[in-house]
Amino acid sequence: MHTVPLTLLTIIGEGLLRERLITEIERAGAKGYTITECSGSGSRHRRVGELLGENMKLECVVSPEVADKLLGILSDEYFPHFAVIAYLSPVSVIRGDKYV
Amino acid sequence: MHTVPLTLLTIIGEGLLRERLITEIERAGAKGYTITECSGSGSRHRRVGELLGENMKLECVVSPEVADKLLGILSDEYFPHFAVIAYLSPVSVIRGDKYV
Amino acid sequence: MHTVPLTLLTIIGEGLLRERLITEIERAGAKGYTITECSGSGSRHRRVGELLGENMKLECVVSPEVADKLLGILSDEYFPHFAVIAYLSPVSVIRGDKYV
Amino acid sequence: MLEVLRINLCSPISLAFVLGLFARIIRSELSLPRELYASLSIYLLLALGLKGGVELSHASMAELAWPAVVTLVLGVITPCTAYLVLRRIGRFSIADSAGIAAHYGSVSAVTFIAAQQFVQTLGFPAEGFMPTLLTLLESPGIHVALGIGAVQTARMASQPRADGSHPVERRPLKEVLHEVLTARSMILLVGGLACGFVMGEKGYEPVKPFFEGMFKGALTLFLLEMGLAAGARLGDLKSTGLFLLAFGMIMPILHGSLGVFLGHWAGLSIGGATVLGAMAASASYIAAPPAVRMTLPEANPTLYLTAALAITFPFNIVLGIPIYFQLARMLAG
Amino acid sequence: MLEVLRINLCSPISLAFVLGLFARIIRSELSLPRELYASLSIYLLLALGLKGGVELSHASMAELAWPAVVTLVLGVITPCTAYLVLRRIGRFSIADSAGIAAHYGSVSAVTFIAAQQFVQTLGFPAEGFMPTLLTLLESPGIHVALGIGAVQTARMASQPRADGSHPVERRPLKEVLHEVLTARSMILLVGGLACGFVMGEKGYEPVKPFFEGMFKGALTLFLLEMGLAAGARLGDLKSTGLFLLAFGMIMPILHGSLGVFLGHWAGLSIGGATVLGAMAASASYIAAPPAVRMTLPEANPTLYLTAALAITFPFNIVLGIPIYFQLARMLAG
Amino acid sequence: MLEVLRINLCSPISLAFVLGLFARIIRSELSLPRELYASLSIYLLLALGLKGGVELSHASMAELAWPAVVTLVLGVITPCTAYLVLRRIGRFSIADSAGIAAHYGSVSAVTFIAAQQFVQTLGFPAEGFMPTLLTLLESPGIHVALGIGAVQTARMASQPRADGSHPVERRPLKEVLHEVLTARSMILLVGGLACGFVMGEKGYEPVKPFFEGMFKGALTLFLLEMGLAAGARLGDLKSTGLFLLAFGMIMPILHGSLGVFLGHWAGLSIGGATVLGAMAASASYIAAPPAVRMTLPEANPTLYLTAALAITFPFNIVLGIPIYFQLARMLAG
Ligand SMILES: Nc1ncnc2c1ncn2[C@@H]1O[C@H](COP(=O)(O)O)[C@@H](O)[C@H]1O
Ligand SMILES: Nc1ncnc2c1ncn2[C@@H]1O[C@H](COP(=O)(O)O)[C@@H](O)[C@H]1O
Ligand SMILES: Nc1ncnc2c1ncn2[C@@H]1O[C@H](COP(=O)(O)O)[C@@H](O)[C@H]1O
Ligand code: NA
Ligand code: NA
Ligand code: NA
Repeated sequence: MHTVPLTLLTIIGEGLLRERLITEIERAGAKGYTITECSGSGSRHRRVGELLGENMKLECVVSPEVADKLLGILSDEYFPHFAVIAYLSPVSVIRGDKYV
Repeated sequence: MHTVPLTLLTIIGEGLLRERLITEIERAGAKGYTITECSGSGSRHRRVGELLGENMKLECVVSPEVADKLLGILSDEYFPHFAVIAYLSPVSVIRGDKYV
Repeated sequence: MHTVPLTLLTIIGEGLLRERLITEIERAGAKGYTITECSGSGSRHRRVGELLGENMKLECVVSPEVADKLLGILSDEYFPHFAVIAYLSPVSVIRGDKYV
Repeated sequence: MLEVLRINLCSPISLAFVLGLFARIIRSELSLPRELYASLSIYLLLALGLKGGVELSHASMAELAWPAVVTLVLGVITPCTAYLVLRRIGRFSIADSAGIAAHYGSVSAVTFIAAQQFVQTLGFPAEGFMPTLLTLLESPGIHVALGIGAVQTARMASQPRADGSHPVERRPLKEVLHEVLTARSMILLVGGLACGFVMGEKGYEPVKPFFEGMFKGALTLFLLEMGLAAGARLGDLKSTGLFLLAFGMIMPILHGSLGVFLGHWAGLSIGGATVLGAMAASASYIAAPPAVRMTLPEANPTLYLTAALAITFPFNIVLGIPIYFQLARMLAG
Repeated sequence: MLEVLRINLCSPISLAFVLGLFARIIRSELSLPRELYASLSIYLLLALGLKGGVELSHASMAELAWPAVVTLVLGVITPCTAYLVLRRIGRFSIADSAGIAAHYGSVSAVTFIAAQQFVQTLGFPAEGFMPTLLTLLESPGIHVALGIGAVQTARMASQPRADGSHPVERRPLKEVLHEVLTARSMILLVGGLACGFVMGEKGYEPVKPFFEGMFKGALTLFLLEMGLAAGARLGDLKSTGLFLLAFGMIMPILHGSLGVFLGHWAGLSIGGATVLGAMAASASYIAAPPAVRMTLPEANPTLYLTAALAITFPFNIVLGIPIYFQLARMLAG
Repeated sequence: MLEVLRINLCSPISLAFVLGLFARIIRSELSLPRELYASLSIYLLLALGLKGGVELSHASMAELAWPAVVTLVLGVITPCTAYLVLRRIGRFSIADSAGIAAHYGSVSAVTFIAAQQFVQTLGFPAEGFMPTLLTLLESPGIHVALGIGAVQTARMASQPRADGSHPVERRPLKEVLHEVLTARSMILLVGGLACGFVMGEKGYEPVKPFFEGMFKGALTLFLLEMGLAAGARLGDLKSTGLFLLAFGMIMPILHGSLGVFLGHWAGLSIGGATVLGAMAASASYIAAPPAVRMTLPEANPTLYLTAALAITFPFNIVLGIPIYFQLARMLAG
């Protein structure tokens, strides 16, 4: 099949941010997203259990430009105060126009 | 460690398709798969909640050929009617023969 | 944004191994990890349901060296007896020093 | 009638539904864990089956015969009327018409329970074998509607298509049949009936506090979730259009009246006829949606889910059941 | 007093809490499914609301007026005293002080329930309208504290920062208000109150075995989970320091005494004054944490969660409630 | 005997199990949410412990002494007999023999409960301190079997291996011991016993409707899930072979008879001896599987899970318990 290279942006962090992050990525131009519940630990050793909810993983297939814009927003507004990480990985899709 | 490059096929979509998609990927030659429950939104804005179940993410490490075959099947039989997306990413495994 | 290439190590297998695997990856130098519940099937056709718990997916962003060390440990001590797979994928992060 | 309506509106069931609806309307974050919803529905169906089975062990087959026959008749008629109205008057596509019709041909267990509780509160308890009728009505309507959909699409497909596209491959009917017969709700209801029948009054005694004492409370919690789910679909009412809104309220009255008539004719009591009417009037939102989604993927889920859940379900709970009751009372003389 | 303490310690509630604590201390793998925790808390809040609503239908507005007023007064005073103590004496940062104060200004529903059960066991049942007061106390304290935090931070921010960094953008107050008013616990409590009020004694009857008969047992299970959660935070006590430990036990006594006094003054019975005292003394760990986390992300969650859950909650359950009760009894003469 | 069997087969517990089994056999999609399963098992264990603790507060230590001793004896003997039979007669590997033996040396709480309900229904209630014996039997058998496995493997390993491979590194026994002693089921049972003992009849009263009134109903739901789980393993019976099938039915009879004899000898009533027999006969499927999986990863889980869950559990529930009861009655009279 003919595939198109795009970028998968993965954001992992506090579940409370769910609605806010969805708004961010949609505003930045993402056409869809997928959310998975998860748990984890990182440099903040945040253990909050029931009271602040678990972590979530938000994944979206986007163009490199959108991914870059979102990394910027995350790094300015979220990384300083919230337990959040983000990374990019290369993916290939068909129907590439669906995502951009 | 000596690693072998293979392809990770990720399919995200309606949880109802679970059994059907497992059958498809096994028929196409996948030797294993992993399924995660998730939720999400895309171009179809399908919100169905309890009644049709959540989304699922099906991941399988396969040879590039099997991945290509599966993309073809998905694009012919699933993309037109179901809320499903799929993408490929490059992965490295050890014990490469386990997957092909 | 300026990003740094790193490695995402994904380990999928028996949920019972959770604590042991966390210890392994932390000992090997991982600075964080994320765990997701999942189910699946592979060459061992292990179906255990409630009694031995579901599978889990453990993901950690690490340096290539740590990833390699962990693949070695997994392949020596876990692959022979436990239903576990592992693979590496390339990712880009900002704040690269957070992970190494 | 007003007094009956008032009693119905002030019941914990209606109030919990309204609370859920309200919470969604003001965009509250309230939601019940999915597992609680699933657990409650397993509990309610099993409890319904067990109780029904215990009572079935007292019933004579003779009493059951005619009600069972009219129930099956309803299972065949209601999907057809629904299909015709949607296709001819509503001008929906074949797939959408068949998909929605499958929901109205089947039955909503919660509407059934609500009707049962309603007539009981008013002192007109329905026959003990009603849950048996419920199981009879659950699947035929789905198959009839899906069958209509398949046949009609095949007829269309035999004519060459303008755009050259292929219709989706149909799933073998056997597979669909297996799916519906072994569906969660079927196993719990029919299995519960069988278990209740075998254990009888004496075996049931020790589990009664759990399955009967807790029933109405658990139902209240379930209705809260139903209200939340219905509320989440309210926004879709705009896109589904006025015709569907009218359909979702008039069709139940027609089917419900037919059910009451047939029930009365088959010898059911006032309570029994009311409950049968509510069954006929109700639209399934447990068994039908997945069956339709898998078999008729071209049908738009927003249409059938919104009609069944956000229009017909609340209509029946709040207005429909009291109407069918009045009708049954009038018929009884 | 000793006898009262003993009775309190041997209640299923306290014992379940201790068991959970103990399980965490010996590092047991025991944990309740998150969905069970969520389901139990939905059940408890709704049951509390329903019962309170039914009883509210018997109460006269006159009886309720003064207790309502003093409750609102408590909702304004307690976050301020807590903030001042933390900022001036404890020398915590503005964000941390405001964050912790938001928790102490709000109320813990489980502490409320425990107090209610306690006075009932001793034969001094609280007024039936107490759950109404609970809803009044839940949100004002959070807003007052967050407001203080916002104002103080703004004052600081108007002075240029040494490191040139920007303060986090504040969320519009309207958004936060909407969030708190439509929060899960609010909807369930207030909604339950309204439903209970409308359905009255007669409508409540059939669901009573579920919502009232199971209440104490479900509460026991919930306290087990609370013990586990508190136990998981015990390790943080080291890092949060001695001041917070003292704060978490002395503040409740001050707030609790104030609550008892005001309650007595407003005409509440011994039981009612005790429960109002426990409410004032308690720190929220359901409504406050997410509100604070989202609005004041600079506040360290370890501080407020540990104080509310691992210090003040057990303190109130084990020692506080009996103390407030003695005080109420003394006042009553 | 036939009458006893019939009563047992028509109990809600057996019927629910059969329904679950049946649902799996016809490949129904029915499944209980995992969280419901976990919640029910937490509830059942805690309820068992609480009730046992309350009754323990009436018991004299003298009554308890001999039954406790024979229980511990059973905990040492049964894993050894099971190991020997599997290794010598069944020719299983060391790891598989030890792994399966660990399951038969421990005890199934649900089988215990089923036996308790059974003798109660027949009017021969077991002693109130039986849950105490249950906790005594839970872990020793696992350790004995795992110990045998470790020692035997070490002996083999001291001889050089043909293929030069290394045996898996053993986990320190202390770690395993900690795991088993702090396991979920241990905490709930022992913790429940302690809490029940401390709160006594009077403290228990208010939570009785929840922990005792709902018990049998919750158990019924749990057995439905057990039936589903057992049904899912039925297919494995083909691969596990005839020997294991026979083992899974004959071993319980031997261990069960031994349990009844020792119980009778230690002064237990007919009911008590029956329940002790059922405990000895039963195979654990909660505590043992994870312990074995982690400590003896070479042991094939299909073997031990299938034997414990798909063979011995249903055997005991349906046939075993009535047999042990007849035996106890013969001995007593
Ligand atoms: N751009 C995207 N990135 C990540 N997930 C997506 C994206 N678009 C769609 N999805 C997922 O795929 C599902 C079906 O998408 P769609 O067919 O576009 O409605 C959605 O519910 C999402 O879970
Ligand atoms: N080819 C594969 N692709 C994705 N996941 C796999 C694959 N093979 C195995 N798995 C996962 O790894 C687990 C253990 O695999 P195995 O050891 O092959 O039984 C399975 O239960 C799956 O969740
Ligand atoms: N190196 C890592 N690999 C994978 N996930 C991580 C890593 N570091 C952090 N995380 C995830 O990101 C969340 C927030 O991380 P942190 O901000 O470092 O506390 C953690 O709870 C983990 O779920
Ligand atoms: Na119908
Ligand atoms: Na307070
Ligand atoms: Na045993």
